[in-house]
Amino acid sequence: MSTTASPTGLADPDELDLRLPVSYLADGHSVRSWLLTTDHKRIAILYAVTITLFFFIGGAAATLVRLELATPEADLLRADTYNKLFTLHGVVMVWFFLIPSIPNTLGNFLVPLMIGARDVAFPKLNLISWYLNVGGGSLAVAALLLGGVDTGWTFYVPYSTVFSNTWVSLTVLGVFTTGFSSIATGVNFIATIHLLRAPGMTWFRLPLFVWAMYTTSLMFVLATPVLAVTLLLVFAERTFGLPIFDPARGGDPILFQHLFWFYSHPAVYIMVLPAMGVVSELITCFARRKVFGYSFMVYALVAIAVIGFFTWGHHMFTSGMSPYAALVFSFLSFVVAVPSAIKVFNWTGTLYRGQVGFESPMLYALGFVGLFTLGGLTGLFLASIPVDVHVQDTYFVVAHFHYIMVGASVSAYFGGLHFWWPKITGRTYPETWARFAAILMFFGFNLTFFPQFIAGYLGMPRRYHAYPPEFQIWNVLSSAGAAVLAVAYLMPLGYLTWSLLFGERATNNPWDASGLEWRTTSPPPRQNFFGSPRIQGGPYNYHPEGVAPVHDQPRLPSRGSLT
Amino acid sequence: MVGRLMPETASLQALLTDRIFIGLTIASAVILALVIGLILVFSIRFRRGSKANRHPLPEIVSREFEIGWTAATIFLFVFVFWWAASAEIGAYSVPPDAIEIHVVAKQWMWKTQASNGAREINELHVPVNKPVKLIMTSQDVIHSFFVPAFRLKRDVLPDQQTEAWFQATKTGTFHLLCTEYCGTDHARMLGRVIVMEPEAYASWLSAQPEGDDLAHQGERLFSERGCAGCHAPGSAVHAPNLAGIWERPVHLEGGHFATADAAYIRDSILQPKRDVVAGYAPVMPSYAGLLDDGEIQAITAYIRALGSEPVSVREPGTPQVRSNVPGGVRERSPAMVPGAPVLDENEAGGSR
Amino acid sequence: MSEEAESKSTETPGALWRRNLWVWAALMLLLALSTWAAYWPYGRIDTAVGFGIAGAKTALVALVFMQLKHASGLVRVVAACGLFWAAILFALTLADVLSRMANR
Amino acid sequence: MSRADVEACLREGHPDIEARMREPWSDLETDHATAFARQRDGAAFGIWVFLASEVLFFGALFLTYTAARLANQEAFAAAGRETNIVFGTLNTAILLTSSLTMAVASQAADKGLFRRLTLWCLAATAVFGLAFLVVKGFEYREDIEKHLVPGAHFALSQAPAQIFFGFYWLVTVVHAIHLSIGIALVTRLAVMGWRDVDFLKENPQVEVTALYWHLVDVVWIFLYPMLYLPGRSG
Repeated sequence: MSTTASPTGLADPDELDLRLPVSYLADGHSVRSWLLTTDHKRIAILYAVTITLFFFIGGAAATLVRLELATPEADLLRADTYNKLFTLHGVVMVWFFLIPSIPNTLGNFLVPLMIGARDVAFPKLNLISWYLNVGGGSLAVAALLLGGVDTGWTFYVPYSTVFSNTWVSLTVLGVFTTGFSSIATGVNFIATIHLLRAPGMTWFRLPLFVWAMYTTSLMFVLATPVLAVTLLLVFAERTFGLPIFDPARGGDPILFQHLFWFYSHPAVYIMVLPAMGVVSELITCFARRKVFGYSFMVYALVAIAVIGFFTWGHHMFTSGMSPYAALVFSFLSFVVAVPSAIKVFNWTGTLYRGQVGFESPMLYALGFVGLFTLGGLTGLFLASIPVDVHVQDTYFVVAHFHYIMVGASVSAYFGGLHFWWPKITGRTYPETWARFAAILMFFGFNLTFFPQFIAGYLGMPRRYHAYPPEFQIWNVLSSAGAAVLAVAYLMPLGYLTWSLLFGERATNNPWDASGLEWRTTSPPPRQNFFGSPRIQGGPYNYHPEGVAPVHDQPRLPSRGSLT
Repeated sequence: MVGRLMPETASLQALLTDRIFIGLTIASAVILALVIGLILVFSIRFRRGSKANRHPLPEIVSREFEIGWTAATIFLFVFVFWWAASAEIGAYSVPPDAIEIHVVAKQWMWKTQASNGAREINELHVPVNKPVKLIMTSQDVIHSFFVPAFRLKRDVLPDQQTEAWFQATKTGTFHLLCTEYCGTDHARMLGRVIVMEPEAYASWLSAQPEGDDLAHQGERLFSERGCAGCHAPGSAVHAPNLAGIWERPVHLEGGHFATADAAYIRDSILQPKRDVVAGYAPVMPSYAGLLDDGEIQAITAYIRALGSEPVSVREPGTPQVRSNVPGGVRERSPAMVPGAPVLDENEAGGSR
Repeated sequence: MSEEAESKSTETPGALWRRNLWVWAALMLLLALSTWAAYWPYGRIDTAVGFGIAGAKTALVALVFMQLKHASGLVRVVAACGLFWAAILFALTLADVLSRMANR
Repeated sequence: MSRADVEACLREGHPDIEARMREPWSDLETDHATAFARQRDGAAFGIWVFLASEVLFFGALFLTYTAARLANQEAFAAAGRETNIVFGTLNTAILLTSSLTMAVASQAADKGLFRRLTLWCLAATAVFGLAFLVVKGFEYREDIEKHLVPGAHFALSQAPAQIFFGFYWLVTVVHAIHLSIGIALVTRLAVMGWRDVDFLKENPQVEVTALYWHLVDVVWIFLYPMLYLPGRSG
């Protein structure tokens, strides 16, 4: 991004923030100054802390699940315990880690910085959103401590309404609450991006990450209320006996599935669109190139966000849904794969004739592209009705959505976390460790989830704590991979904590990246910028138009002299 | 123990599904290899500081590439859709000569019953190379009937009927699994499908304990539960005659028609006031809660047995009551226990 | 927000009332009509009329009371988005529900 | 809203415009008048986005109703006959009238010239809202006496009628909660406006509250034919 401003407006990228105004981190040290903050950056940190907590709660449940599955017999856990664990894993990971992960941490931190704003449009609402998220999460964890829930994260009726005698209502209430947190975040981002862009920051000069957050917010706002209603109906049926879905009284359980998946399919895009945004930033920075086909990338994001709402029925091909509706949904599911394919090709094209470096964020980003491609391609299997009929509710589906939601999204989250870590904390982390963790995560992930495709096609159903013995080989491989993956996830926790305490001070723009967020100090001050940014060019200005990127080019634009 | 990479292929649908699956796998492998290959080549060739040529791209390349690969992916995806959808449409229509099997799922077992009354728990015997139609319902939550070797899966819903059909092409014993999470013992809700040669099937069938066939059970229920009190000819109550209505249009109050199929009969039993036959008063009480799903299936089978041509109705009377409890069937089949030995095929013929 | 509103900035409370009262009168009329229409012996037509009138009332409230008539293009797009996505939800779900009912 | 007005106020040395600026709008690099106008636009835009979200919320509820009604038309007609159309129609009229007073209050506050009118209209809106809840309370009492609560002692024989009343209770309670929030917001505005002479003038909170109030009204406009009109002719 080329910018000019008043002479004091932009921080010198190499200057440490020693004599500049106080950073947002130093702006108050009391607990109160954190818990009542309206600073989008501090709220991002609050989110980061809570989602890390939830990530390890969900991860612990997953570990026990994988341990149990190492043998075909039920020898570690009882059936009910297992059922509660996979439910806990799903509920916590989906609603309290994945959905808020990138939008509420990186998004909260970066969207105002990237568009040159002081804060999000409604700072108090932003804080309320965090409290709603924590409140919802507390209810869900309370349900866990009181004895757990065993419905699966999908809460299918009539099991969840009539037959389960676990803490369904409390959990549902927790998810319902956190839904409003999502809506608040969505409203906030949409208003921020529409109304608070800096002068000159036109729509087609926005970094792709901001576009990704914008489209994600659309889905937050338009999909989440439907989930809220669906869960409210489950809650009402369980608690007050209002029989909306009760099949014994003429209700339709398939209707529940429609409503549930109207939210939960777009929810997958809520998880992966932000990841796409992050990866677009990383790949351009470390390939030192303008992104290949910027406008196509934007249209693809918007297309995914819109078409993503039309495809939920492919979760229901075996449910007894009308076969005609199934055909329509199948077709639409194929259509939504097209923009995803465009994005993959464009990321690949961005590398062409670049100056590709392999710092840790780039390793995560390249890993993302591979995992997302495999995850996306297996999505085609699930859109084809005959194949889907066979693999529905088997480990094939489990592997597929983990490739997208964990392989792709979590890789991107870690990549983004490493990339912006110097900006967020003002510290650097040990690069060798980071690269090692990135590579370990990639291989651990593939070892965990690739065998599940095979087990799934062989017919191993999901949510089984004991299984026919011929599936054991694949489960052993998967459990071994999970152990590797667990180590890979714990490593960043270790070295990033170390970096917080002992890491070197980061410069303002350690990657020579072009985004506006790098034009302020690391960490930024409460007001984000010194002076007012004015934007005069498009994003990813890594090399002048029509000129090949050269090895040491990037230093020039970041000084703010090149426009 | 080295696992197989493909499941057993034992039905017509399995062949079709595998063909699509393999086609998709090859296409995916090619695309994945292309993407990963390009990433590797670009990353290495254009690594930072390498001597590779980095002249700017001609402007035209970018646009034509975008349009080119967008068009290519659209074409590929539409082709796969067409392929998969046409396979699926072909599988919709059940062959008319299919054997009908009723399946009732409950937490956590499968109950199957052939139309001649042979009942099984967690097992299903079928002949090879004969289409088999499953008419399924659940007594509690949603289950899903899954036979991996047949590539067959269909959810089983409470208070609704779903149907599926298959034609086995191989004899043998195959897994029957529940794939819709249904509570504590979901993973124990296993069964076996035993596909036999037609002769072996016939002898197995004849070796089954004498059981009422469904229609006879239905006939008995018809009088025991008081249906006959109104619906029998000559009854004092003005109620529609049920003989010969099967699968024929019924003229309803309000001017529309319904077809007297299983769903209609079920609705008429449970919600009699919903679709009243033209010319009759809505006096029938609902039998919801009084008849379970198995009983409704039996009554449906009886009405079906009364034929689809208007004929004179048989005299109502209590048919001879026979035991319909199959002897010696264990509550749960051995297939439920992982690692339990699977019966040999020849043994399966007469093991019961 | 818009020039029209600015030009009216000198209007009296009377003008303000007059601008809104006719809408209220129309709403009341529609309410009465809808109640009356529910007793017509035409079955489904009654239902259609009932929801048609609800749509008309909504249009009045949205356009005049909520000032959508004078709102910026952006706000109109937002309102249209809400309706469009609700339409997706209805159309695709009912496509399944209705075709299942027809097949029964 | 109108930037000219705000500028006029500024010229007259209006003291409070700066006090009303909020983060991050106060930091916009323009003059106060423009920044304030953008802050107002932002508030209105934000509430509209939220309302779009609410459309989906109630849309999903209405869809549940539609699907259940299509599958169980007679039971829904029979159940619809049991609701009290007098209370329902009265409440619809009350709510429509409250929308009128709310709209007048909002438009008057926009102009910033008719403080007393705004205050009276706000108070009237809150009173109409309360009246609605009172009527609804009487209706609930009657429903309970008539055993229209789904469960063992439900009054109607057809099972799907219980779905109708399941929906009835759920959606009216959800609507009442929305309305109660609206009453609280309107009352707050009225009290603040009564205490502080300049509070209501051009305050975006009035428009935001009004938009929310109208949405709650629109929801009821649809609930009326859904809950009170089915089966009246039969």
